[in-house]
Amino acid sequence: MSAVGSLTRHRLFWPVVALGVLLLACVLKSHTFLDIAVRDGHLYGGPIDILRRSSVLLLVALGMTLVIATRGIDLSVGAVMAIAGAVALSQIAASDNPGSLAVVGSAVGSAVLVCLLIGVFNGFLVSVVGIQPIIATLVLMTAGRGIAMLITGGQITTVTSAPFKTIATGYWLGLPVAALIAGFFFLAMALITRRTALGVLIESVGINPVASRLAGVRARTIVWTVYVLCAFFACVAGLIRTSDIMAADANNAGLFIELDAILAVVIGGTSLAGGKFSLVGTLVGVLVITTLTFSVTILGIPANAVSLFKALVVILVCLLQSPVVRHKLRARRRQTAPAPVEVPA
Amino acid sequence: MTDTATPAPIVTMSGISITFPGVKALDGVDFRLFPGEVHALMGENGAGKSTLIKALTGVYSVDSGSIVVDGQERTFAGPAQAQGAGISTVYQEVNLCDNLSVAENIMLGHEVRRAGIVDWRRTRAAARDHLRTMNLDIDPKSSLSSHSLAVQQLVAISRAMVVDARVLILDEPTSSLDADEVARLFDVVRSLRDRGVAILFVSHFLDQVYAISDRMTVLRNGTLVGEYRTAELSRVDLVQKMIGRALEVLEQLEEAPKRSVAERADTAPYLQAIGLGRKGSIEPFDLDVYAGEVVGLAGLLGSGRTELARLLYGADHADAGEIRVEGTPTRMRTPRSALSRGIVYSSESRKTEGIVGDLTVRENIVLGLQADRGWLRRISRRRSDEVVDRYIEALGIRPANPDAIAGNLSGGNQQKVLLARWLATAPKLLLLDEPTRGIDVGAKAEIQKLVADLAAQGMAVVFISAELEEVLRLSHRIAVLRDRRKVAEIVNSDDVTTDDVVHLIASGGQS
Amino acid sequence: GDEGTADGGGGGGELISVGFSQVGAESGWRAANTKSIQDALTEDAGFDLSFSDAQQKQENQIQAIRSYIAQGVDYIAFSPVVESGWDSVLEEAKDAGIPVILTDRAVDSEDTSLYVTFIGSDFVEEGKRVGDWVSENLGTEQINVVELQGTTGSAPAIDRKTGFEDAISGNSNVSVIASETGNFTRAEGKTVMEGFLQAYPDIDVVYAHNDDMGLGAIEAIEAAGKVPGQDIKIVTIDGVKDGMTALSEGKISYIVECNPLLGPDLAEIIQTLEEGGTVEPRIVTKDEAFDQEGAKAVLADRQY
Amino acid sequence: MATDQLTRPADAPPSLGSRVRRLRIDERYLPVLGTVLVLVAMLAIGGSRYENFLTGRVMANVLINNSFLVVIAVGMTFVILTGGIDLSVGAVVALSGCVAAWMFSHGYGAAVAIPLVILVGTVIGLVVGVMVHVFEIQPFIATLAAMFLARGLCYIVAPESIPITDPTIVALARTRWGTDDGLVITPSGVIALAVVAIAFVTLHYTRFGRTVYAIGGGEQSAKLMGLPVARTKVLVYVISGTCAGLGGLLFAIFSRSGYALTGVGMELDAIAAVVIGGTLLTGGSGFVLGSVLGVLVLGLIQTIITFQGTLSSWWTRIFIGVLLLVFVVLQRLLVIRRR
Ligand SMILES: Nc1ncnc2c1ncn2[C@@H]1O[C@H](COP(=O)(O)OP(=O)(O)OP(=O)(O)O)[C@@H](O)[C@H]1O
Ligand SMILES: Nc1ncnc2c1ncn2[C@@H]1O[C@H](COP(=O)(O)OP(=O)(O)OP(=O)(O)O)[C@@H](O)[C@H]1O
Ligand SMILES: [Mg+2]
Ligand SMILES: [Mg+2]
Repeated sequence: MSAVGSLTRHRLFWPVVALGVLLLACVLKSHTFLDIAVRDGHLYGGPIDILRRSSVLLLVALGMTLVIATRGIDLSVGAVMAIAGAVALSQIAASDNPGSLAVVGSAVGSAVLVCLLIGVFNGFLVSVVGIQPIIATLVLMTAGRGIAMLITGGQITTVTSAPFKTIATGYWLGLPVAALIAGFFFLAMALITRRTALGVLIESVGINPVASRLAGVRARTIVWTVYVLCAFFACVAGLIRTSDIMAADANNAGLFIELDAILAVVIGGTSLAGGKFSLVGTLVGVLVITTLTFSVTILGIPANAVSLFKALVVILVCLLQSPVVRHKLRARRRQTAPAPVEVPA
Repeated sequence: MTDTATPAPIVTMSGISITFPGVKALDGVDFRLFPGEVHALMGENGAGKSTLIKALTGVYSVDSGSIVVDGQERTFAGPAQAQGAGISTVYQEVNLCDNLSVAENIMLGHEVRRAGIVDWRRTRAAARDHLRTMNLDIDPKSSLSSHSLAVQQLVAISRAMVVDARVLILDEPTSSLDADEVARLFDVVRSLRDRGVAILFVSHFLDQVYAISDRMTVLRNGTLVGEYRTAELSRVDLVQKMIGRALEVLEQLEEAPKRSVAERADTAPYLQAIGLGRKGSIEPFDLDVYAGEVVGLAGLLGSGRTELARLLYGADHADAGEIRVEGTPTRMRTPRSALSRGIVYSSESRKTEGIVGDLTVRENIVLGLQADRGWLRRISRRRSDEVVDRYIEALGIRPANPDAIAGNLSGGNQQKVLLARWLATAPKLLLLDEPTRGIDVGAKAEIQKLVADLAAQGMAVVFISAELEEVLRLSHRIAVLRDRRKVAEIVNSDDVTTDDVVHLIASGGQS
Repeated sequence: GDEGTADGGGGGGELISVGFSQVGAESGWRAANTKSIQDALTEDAGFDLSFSDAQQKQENQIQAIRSYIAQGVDYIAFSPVVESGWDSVLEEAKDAGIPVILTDRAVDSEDTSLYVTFIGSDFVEEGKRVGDWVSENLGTEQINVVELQGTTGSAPAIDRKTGFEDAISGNSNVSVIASETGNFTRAEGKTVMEGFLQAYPDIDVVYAHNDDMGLGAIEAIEAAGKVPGQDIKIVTIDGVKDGMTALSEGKISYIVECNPLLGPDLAEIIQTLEEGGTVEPRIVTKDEAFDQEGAKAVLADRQY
Repeated sequence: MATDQLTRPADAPPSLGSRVRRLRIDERYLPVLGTVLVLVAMLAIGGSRYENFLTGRVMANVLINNSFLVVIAVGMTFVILTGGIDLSVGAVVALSGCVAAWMFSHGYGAAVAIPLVILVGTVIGLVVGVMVHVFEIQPFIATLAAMFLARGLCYIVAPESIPITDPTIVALARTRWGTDDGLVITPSGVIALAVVAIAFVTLHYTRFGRTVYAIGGGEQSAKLMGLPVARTKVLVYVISGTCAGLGGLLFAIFSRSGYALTGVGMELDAIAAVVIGGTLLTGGSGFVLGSVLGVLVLGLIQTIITFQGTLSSWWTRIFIGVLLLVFVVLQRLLVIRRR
């Protein structure tokens, strides 16, 4: 009883329920949805698709979680994705041998470099100049796409390059490479933030920057670092997205992804006011949103009603998850079965 | 005046219980408040005083129990309703809006209006009048954040006077006031009492409690110990009732001899400030602090003590002079540079500059250590358990649960957590800005003893306190500040009295 | 504050000043359109072109047109973001005596005197031609079509859907089993197609409102282990280079062109008007349609 | 102006309590002042680079073209002052435009349609307010959900763009008051200015307005001070929603149509305008007049781009980004210097 109680009281209970309901709806519509088949040694099927598709949003949301934990926000992630794709693909396209590993490696390397610079720039504006994050990153949200278009000349750059294509559509050990990449970075960050003191220092800066500075925490460096990390993850996400369609679409790569990422972070229980963050929560949030998007197609929601459908799901999840409703539900449960509260003296 | 009990209490709370996750903050507490009395609510840090007040004014909803105001059972939905019923409250932490002006803070919700439009001239005039009753001559248009905590506390009290209240609740209103302001406040309180207002007063200063209250209620660990007439309860008994045992440390300390500083004449000072100053905050000053010595800073409100300490810590940039640590010139660019040289600073405003509210007690305590080490090398769980347990024990932090959220602790306990953070870094020089603010008698004595012991073990301490007695009791040397300038420095000895220091402050060092 | 006759910043006073307000740069098609116009209206050709990008915002476009009126340009040309809502600003242009030419997309103004001419494609017609081809060539047996729509609510998406539906309405063999928006982008085209492949095991034809979504669909189909052009046929609209390449490789089966190269025509129209001539009120560009053979033939000298 | 006028005198030690000398210029006005300075600089540069730039017509156009944004930014200012944010305004503008167009095309008169159109915004604002206050959902998320909701409703109401031919709207769109050389104002402009004036009075001369600032300064404190936090918080979203509804109406007048894709990203423009106007996103500090200046800055950037006339699509974006950057950095430096 109390196990069930504490389960339903968990922050992530309703998001997970939402995930379950969406998957169930998909299965009811398309019975084979959850089936996983092995084909050419690779795994295929709805769940694998969802995993692979989550990778981009997961990476972006990963960086966003850290930024949000410091009370910040990064609107430029979409533009960074576009730049990453543009830099990498224009290099591959310009080379004589687009299929060579070295070319792809150097293209990816330079994309990462450019994006790190962008992160440094964002971090500088926020932590040193002291511009409010939403505006500081709005600069690159606007200009960044312009830069990406400048690189591609406004065209959609298309290439054929097997190694590059592997990033998004390849398989390793039967699993999609994209999901493995995202999973790797997710685990790495989860370990780094919890096994080192980075996590708690980030939270400390997010909760009370003044007190943290006085406590000797390098508040400025930490804030700066999270923007660089965020840009880096957005870069990887951008490369995956680009490799997915093998084309650098400066206009549309990562368009509005910042909203989805923020939504995922919040559904995962991290407050936009900064402070305590949960990467596992973010993962759940990402899965909910990806599944939601996926289910739109599976369920055959008419194009005109997609937005409404999404809004209703989001509102429902947020309402159920809200402290007030959780409290109400708990109170009701307590009324029916009053349990004595043990208090240590 | 009202010892012959007035017939009906204006507030009766009975059987009040409140539980927070993991803590039973109040357990069946009864409380009565009569018109025309000053009623002191006493108890250790975390005893539940603030919680009881918040239960009365509707900030917290009670789990059980009833609240009767004026013969009517009431459940207030929030402070607004309580105010409507004539209960005006000054909560423990200064709860004002520091983005607004002083006048606005005082008059918010009570602005003088004409046809719904606020008449600012008259509103400001009214605010100025209220400030005058507190003897505060500041520009009502000035921004609240430009004033020191003490002034803010006075502003908060002025605000409580705006409402024509029948019940006035003051939760530790005097924690950062000095003697003059306290006297002034008590004049106001007495005149209100004589007009029949019921006043609930919380303070850890026993002198003040005995000076002003008619009756007191003592809480311990969330339970009611009893209700007493002030005149009938001796201090020793009171302390015993509050902490449940006799208090020896206090006496011990009183007897500690004031150590002579002559013996360290041959050694170099640990820290030396030469012509250190910052435009607009403190004029250039010289100050030496030796290992094993407590240097007290004395001065009135806003005399620049905090500013001085912040410069030494690198929290603000000095624009003149230099600092030498163990003889080597050092630039204090950030708190980190101070920290790495063993200098730590415990801020006076723990809410905004001290405690990281949503982190746990454990995380708050090891934060200083961790920051010094850098992010990569996390302090092991074992090490942190060790440190945290030691300080929870040593300072009597309650609840003794390292995983409690620090922001939920009572004010005094937060202060202890902050102290623990700095002591854990084993500093060479400890800058303490009002470390005993809002701390109960027992703990205060513990902290004073701790400071004395640390100095005896060779730590250098700069000690700032609004309580001159405390400064005198602990310091070897006292630097006197006035109007953001260091005006005198004296060596403490048994013949130095508070009057001497007050005189020095008043004369600006010209005696 | 008129600065006299120093028109055009000191260049030849003979230049015709033209203000052009582009929708944005949302696709490769649009970029080609912009480039064509910038290449045609050069100083050498006798034009002084003021170009502005409205970033898909109608308010920016209205602002730009007002600004052109204030600058006193000789002609205004623009591709409206949306069909309706231009009357006010076009009236202002008319009052100022500046002729307006619409490119690529039409406006639904009842007062046709507000603009001189429209030059561009007919979106409904494009959809219809695709529909006809599908109906005639593939609709000989029962087939299931899935549709990748353009941006919800946008004129090309609505018109291309309508045109296609009109064309297949007579053929009971062709049924559209699902229709979802892919926002005219490759990435979304791919994701939506992945969903379709999950939900509908028996898709025969994909109708994409533009090449990009079609190319995305190809990626999805290949990833699912099927062969585009054989297992599932793809028909699209636009005819950008990538699309034509895919067509020539047989991955796409049929493309109806939507010609972005409106620059030369626009230049010609302005020249005609400048010389006092008249032009047709509606000039629909000659859009070709290609199958695999046709694509191979034109691919070599495709400019965009 | 000389910097030293703004620093506090270091000598003349003041006595207890009165030591904070009042600055010649209140620190709170500095960000707005920064905005004014940069705005003037932009005008000067624009005027020197482009002919016909500093004309009444162009300046009037900046207001006329942005009157709806002014109204939205005013509503946004209320929300941001409490420390919240409203992402739904762009979609609400579209929704009320669509509802307007739908009603007119279904034969409703202006007298019925206009109030209803504004009410659409009010209702969405109320829904958001309840989500934020009663259910304690973070404003960013509540308004994001409202944004999806409003956008979704747009497609239901008006799947295609609908022209508006209602005579009242047409008359409102056509009316121009002013001089012949183009220094004119439209009814929309007048409405926008009126909204600004009302907002100014509300924020600075009513208890409600002061409560808005107090909540931004510290919600907990405001609650403990006995201020009506709940009501005020819900009300600011209602105000923002209503302003967005009115903004939608003004946009419908401006464009004489209703279209589901209107106002994508307009919320960011409004937020940027408010922030450029010197309001802190953390709440509690800022002025509605600053927000108006912010809108003018954005409008001017757009105007300069059109006048430049040679920027390709990508350079346009880079240019906007760079101007925004220059702007916020300059403003920030001005503020730091004065501190
Ligand atoms: N919001 C809260 N959540 C959880 N625990 C709380 C909360 N507020 C108070 N407590 C706990 O309730 C107990 C009583 O706290 P309270 O603030 O009433 O003490 P107090 O008597 O006012 O102490 P002090 O003298 O230090 O101010 C403490 O143990 C505190 O940790
Ligand atoms: N940010 C500021 N802006 C303007 N004036 C300030 C600011 N900070 C401090 N002051 C002024 O400088 C004075 C000195 O403050 P400080 O806190 O150093 O005094 P103090 O001696 O520590 O007094 P207290 O006993 O109040 O702590 C303050 O009273 C205040 O009037
Ligand atoms: Mg307390
Ligand atoms: Mg101080």
